[in-house]
Amino acid sequence: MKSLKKFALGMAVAGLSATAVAAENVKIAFIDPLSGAFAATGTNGLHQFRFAADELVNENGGVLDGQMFEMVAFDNKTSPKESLTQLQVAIDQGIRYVVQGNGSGVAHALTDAINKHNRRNPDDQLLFLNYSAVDPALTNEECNFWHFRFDAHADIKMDVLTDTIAENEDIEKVYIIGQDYSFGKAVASAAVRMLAEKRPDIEIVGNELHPIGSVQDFTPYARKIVSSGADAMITGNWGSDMLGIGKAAIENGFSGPVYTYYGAADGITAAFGETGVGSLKLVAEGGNNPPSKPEAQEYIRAFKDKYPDGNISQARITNVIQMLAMAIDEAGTATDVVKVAEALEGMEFTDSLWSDNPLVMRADDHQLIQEVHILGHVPVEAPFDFDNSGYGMQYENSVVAAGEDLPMSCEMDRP
Amino acid sequence: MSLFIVNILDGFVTGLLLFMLCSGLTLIFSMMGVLNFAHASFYMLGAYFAYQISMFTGFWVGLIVAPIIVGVMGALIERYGLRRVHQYGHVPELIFTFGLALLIEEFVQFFWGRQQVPYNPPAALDFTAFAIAGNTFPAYKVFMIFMAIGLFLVLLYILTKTRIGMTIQAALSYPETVQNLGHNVPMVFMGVFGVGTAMAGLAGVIAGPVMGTFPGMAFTLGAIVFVCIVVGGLGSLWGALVASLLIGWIQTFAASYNLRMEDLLIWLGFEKPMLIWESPWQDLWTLTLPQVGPILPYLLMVIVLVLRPQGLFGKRET
Amino acid sequence: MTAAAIELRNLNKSFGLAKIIQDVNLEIKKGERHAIIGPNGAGKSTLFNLITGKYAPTTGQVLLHGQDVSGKKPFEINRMGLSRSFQITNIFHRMTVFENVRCGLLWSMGYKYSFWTMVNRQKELTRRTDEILEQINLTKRRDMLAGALAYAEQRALEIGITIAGGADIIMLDEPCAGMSMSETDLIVDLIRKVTESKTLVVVEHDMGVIFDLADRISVLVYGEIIETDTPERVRASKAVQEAYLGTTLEEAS
Amino acid sequence: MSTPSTNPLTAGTSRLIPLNHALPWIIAAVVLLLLPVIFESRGALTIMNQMAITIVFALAYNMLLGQGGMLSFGHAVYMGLGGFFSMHVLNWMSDDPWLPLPVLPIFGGFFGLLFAFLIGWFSTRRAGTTFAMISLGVGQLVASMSIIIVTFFGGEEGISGDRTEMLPFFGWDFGQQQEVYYLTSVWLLIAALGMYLYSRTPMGRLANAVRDNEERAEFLGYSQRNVRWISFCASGFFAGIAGALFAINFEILTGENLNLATSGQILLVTFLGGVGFFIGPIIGAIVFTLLQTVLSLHSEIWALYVGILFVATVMFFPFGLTGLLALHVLPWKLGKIGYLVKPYAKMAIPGLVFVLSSAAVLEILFHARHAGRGDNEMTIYWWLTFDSHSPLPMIIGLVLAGVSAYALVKLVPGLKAAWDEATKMGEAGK
Repeated sequence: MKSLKKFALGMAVAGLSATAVAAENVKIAFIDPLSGAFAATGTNGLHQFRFAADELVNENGGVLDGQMFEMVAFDNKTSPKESLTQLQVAIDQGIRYVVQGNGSGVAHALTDAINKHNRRNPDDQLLFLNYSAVDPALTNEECNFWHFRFDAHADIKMDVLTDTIAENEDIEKVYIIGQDYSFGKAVASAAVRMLAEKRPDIEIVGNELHPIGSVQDFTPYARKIVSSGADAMITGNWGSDMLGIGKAAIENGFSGPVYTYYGAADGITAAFGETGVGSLKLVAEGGNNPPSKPEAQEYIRAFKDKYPDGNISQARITNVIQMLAMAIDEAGTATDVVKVAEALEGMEFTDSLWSDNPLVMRADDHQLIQEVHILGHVPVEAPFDFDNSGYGMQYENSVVAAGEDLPMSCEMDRP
Repeated sequence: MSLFIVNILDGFVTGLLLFMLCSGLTLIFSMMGVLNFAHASFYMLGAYFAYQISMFTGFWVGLIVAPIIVGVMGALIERYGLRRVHQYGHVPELIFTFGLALLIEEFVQFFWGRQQVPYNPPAALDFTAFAIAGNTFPAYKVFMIFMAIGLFLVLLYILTKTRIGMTIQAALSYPETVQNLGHNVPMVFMGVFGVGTAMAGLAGVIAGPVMGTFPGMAFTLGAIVFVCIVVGGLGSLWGALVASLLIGWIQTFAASYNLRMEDLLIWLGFEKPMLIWESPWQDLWTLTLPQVGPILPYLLMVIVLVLRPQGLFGKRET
Repeated sequence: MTAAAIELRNLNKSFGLAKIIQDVNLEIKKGERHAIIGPNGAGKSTLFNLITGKYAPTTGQVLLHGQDVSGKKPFEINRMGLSRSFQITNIFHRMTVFENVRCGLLWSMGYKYSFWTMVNRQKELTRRTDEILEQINLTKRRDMLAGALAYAEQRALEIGITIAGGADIIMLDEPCAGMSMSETDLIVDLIRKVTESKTLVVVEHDMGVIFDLADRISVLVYGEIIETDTPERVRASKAVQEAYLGTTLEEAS
Repeated sequence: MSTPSTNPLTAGTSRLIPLNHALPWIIAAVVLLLLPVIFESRGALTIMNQMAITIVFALAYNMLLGQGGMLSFGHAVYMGLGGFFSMHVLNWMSDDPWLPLPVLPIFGGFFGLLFAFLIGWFSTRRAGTTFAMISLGVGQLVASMSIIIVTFFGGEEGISGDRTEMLPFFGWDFGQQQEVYYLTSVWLLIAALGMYLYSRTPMGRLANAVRDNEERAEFLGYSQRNVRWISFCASGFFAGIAGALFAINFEILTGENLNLATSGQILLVTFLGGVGFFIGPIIGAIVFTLLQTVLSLHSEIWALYVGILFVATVMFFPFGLTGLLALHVLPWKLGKIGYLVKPYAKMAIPGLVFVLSSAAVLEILFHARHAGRGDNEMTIYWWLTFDSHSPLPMIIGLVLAGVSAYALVKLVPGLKAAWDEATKMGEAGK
């Protein structure tokens, strides 16, 4: 009955509500896949952003004198070309902030395009808040003033990962496997370099790349890994490649830890289920399942109420939203992005949800320095599990201010 | 050596799976002259239907019911879609099946979402059949081998021992005789399309749990199936069998053996540049066999088509 | 002494084990109208296809104006001045009648694979095309799609395309197949008109047409030529009568 | 496959618009000149540029499919390679530029031509299925190369460049979208005119001849293989120009430009527009780009709609959207187009209701399946808000769709009668 009323009401008040709010909002363009193969990840990210913006900023009165954060979604279909088209549409709408995370290829295209755009159009510049693309180059060789990264990049994660391996005396042989593209290669070369530094006695019994997204059956790879006698494997794979290599290895007799970059949530936790317990490890920033702070538990409960099929899998999203809000307040403007960027540079921020240690947006390269963990795949009770599967990720090892002392090669031009 | 044996077995499983698709595709092509671009999409539908059914009734019911549903869908699509397009010629038919493949993928995403669904082997088969030097061989794969061989035998029986089978066989060798079948030709077409797609569906049901059930599964396999029947020779069932096994092994062995271009180049007397990542030839030097594994079938297809357009065992020119 | 228009030397063609053409020797002089007859399955079409380059001979040679053309591609043979028609109408269905004929003219007028000249601007090309349309009585149908023509008109168009290029050897494969009596007469007149002073080789079932048209006739039976002579003598030949299904030619026609 | 007479792919180039006069071209130029005055936002300019690029690519593709009868599943290769090479030329010149940016597409064209020449050498030997399969294989090979050969293709992030680093062209450095729009438009006109004129040359006509009947062409002195090869090269050339325009517009090329999806998409675009007509691909490109950019803003399942539209086109209108328009040329010429107005008007409302309600049913179903529990409320058509989980909206949608479908079916005989009347000719042929 209630729905019938709503339906009738909807038909009657033709669209009055939609137009009224817009004017004062701080609009943030979310450019990520909402259709196509990675739509699930993108959609979940969007939900996390919307929730974070509402819960952490808008509920508390917004920024400046009551301006609200408004997430505007743009579907880039994981295509660099579409991303650039959508970027133009976003600029038309007067949007000053762009968030994106899925795919370093897209991130490269966006950071390059935004850099060019800001140089060519000093009147409507914008900032790129990268929440997930982890190619180290983005804050090194290809860094620019307009780009800020909130996730730990691949080398930082590898630093933590190799620390963990180095501490484990049982591991003598390591197998590295990844997708054949820049990120897979970056992971492999960082692993080799850092292991050689930290544990020269460890033997790399395999280091290989497989074609991205086109291997149907990972069994032959799993056979090689098992035959090599490896005690641990490292993989930067994501999506179906992650699932494929992980499941194949475990099912065909591999019993050591499988260290991954993307071995959780987005259907992967559910698909591993019991198989992954004791083997599957993840290197990531952010929260434990369940998180220790009651605020965070409350936050997750509220999120799951709203999006029962979703996951709070990218804790950094709340950092993006909160740090942006702080920077805008500090700069006293949401339209002059140079000022906002300057406020973000070097910002110290203590997160109320996931970690007690302060996060620092390093001014030199716009890389967020934060705590990074190694997590293990274990049974977890709802609602703190991933994919409603009864499994989740729990801390096994943590490194504060991870990667702070890694070399960096960013030479930033400032306006 | 033990790894070699395991690889032979793994490649055999892949090859048989490919053949389950290829045989249906070949039948359809031989009878109707249609290269069904959407064949692998029916394979995907088989996996998804079986997953959906297995949620309610368990794996075994899905094994039987899902291929039937897929076959009925295939027959209906032939009746109300393909037959209509048939009058315009073969190229529009090919384009129709291409569109169908796109549409089925969209429909699967529409109903089941974009993530991989947790479709798993039945508990009864979730154990290790045997192990060779630490490499375990799951019982489920043994089951797959028996299923594929069983299907092959049934097919062989129908083709050689039944009247309709012999007519179909005649049509395989002499396509022009199809018109003189003396049967209800439209019914035969519908039947062949239905059976062919049902076989693809069955392949999907048994492959879904090991290869993963996700919207991209049709796309990654579909092109390879095409390669198999083109390489084997359009219209040749034996060719399809040989090509399927060949490609199954090529893919398995290419992934298993880390032959490196570096070794080959050094053997040929070239000197590896000191700073390999600054050399313009870096990609050549660092190339390995697993990297190129998945494109080997395409390379094979192009070479075969250039040298022998009728395929390895084919008698018909396309 | 000029070389014969077409000369076949010990020509053989086998498909697998089946020998379709066996040791055929034949000379067709310039300007001659030559007919090839024979019962169904005698290999007439195969012989045609061997001469025009659709098939390559298994052994033996085909000479055109004294030049060996065995194994050459159809288009190469065509460029040497030989043009053929087909038993089953073989035209460009989705192009206009005018364009069909024009396609037949392009190579002979030296356009080759040109992609820099506008065909519609070529006055001489258009004039010659219209001339041929006039000859084959299809001027009225000039801008219709060829596929929409009546059957007899398609046959006429087929001949028009064949002769358009001005080849001096014309080979027609059953030009009158499937036509009524009156239509046949028209086509025969047309053939006579357009092959004036050219070498003509024709395969035909209609014996009336053959005896009307040909200077000489070759009789092909089971892949062998058993007789080549003038119509009168072929008609009288015992061997031919026996081979030709044991009937007399009058009956067969 | 020589004589399927109703084959839409072998349809003659009908003169829907008399392109052999200057007028349509002048109108096109004026429209292109004025468009940015009406649509001045960056987004609109970007979409128009994208449209222009797709038009050039689709026209080039139709040189194969429509005019040459060759079905390619890998034509993105030539556009992509043309684009990659253009980008390398751009980067190579950026230190010491000696050419202005508008010249770049010529490079793209020649690289597209070069690869079409090399690959065409073996792929055009046969037509039909063999050609289609080789194009698929080559397409996959080249797409995979783009990931393996990082030095040239730049791996996942592709290669990018800065178009403003070429020599300024009459004071324009092409930093602004509008400048790029005009560059793209001029090239669109040049390429379209070039392809149109090409179709009027002996080669263009021979491509048709070989498409209709390769054997016959062979007996007229033409090597069918050479005809296909040259058509293929020409198509590669124009595809390469499209690639260079892409490079200029987006300043980045990635593996995406080479992959099978892009190749399949251009097939879809071309077929949707209508392969038998010169302007078919143009219409296809405009409609598809609008669907892709505008529809995708409003619906998550836009690709499903495109798929349905495509399959329906293949089934019911094998001559594409342009073919649908072309059907009306005859009544128009006969002066009887008025006969159709009434039945069309009668069908308009049920037709619209049917499309909207079926789409609504799909949207509701999708929303109910994929939105979370807390997210029951959905809005369609900008103002219709309701609970997607309650059965009522769904039932209303289904009923509306059913009733309107029934009405449409009932109206068909009337349309058919009117159609027969409108196309009835006098005793003389046209």
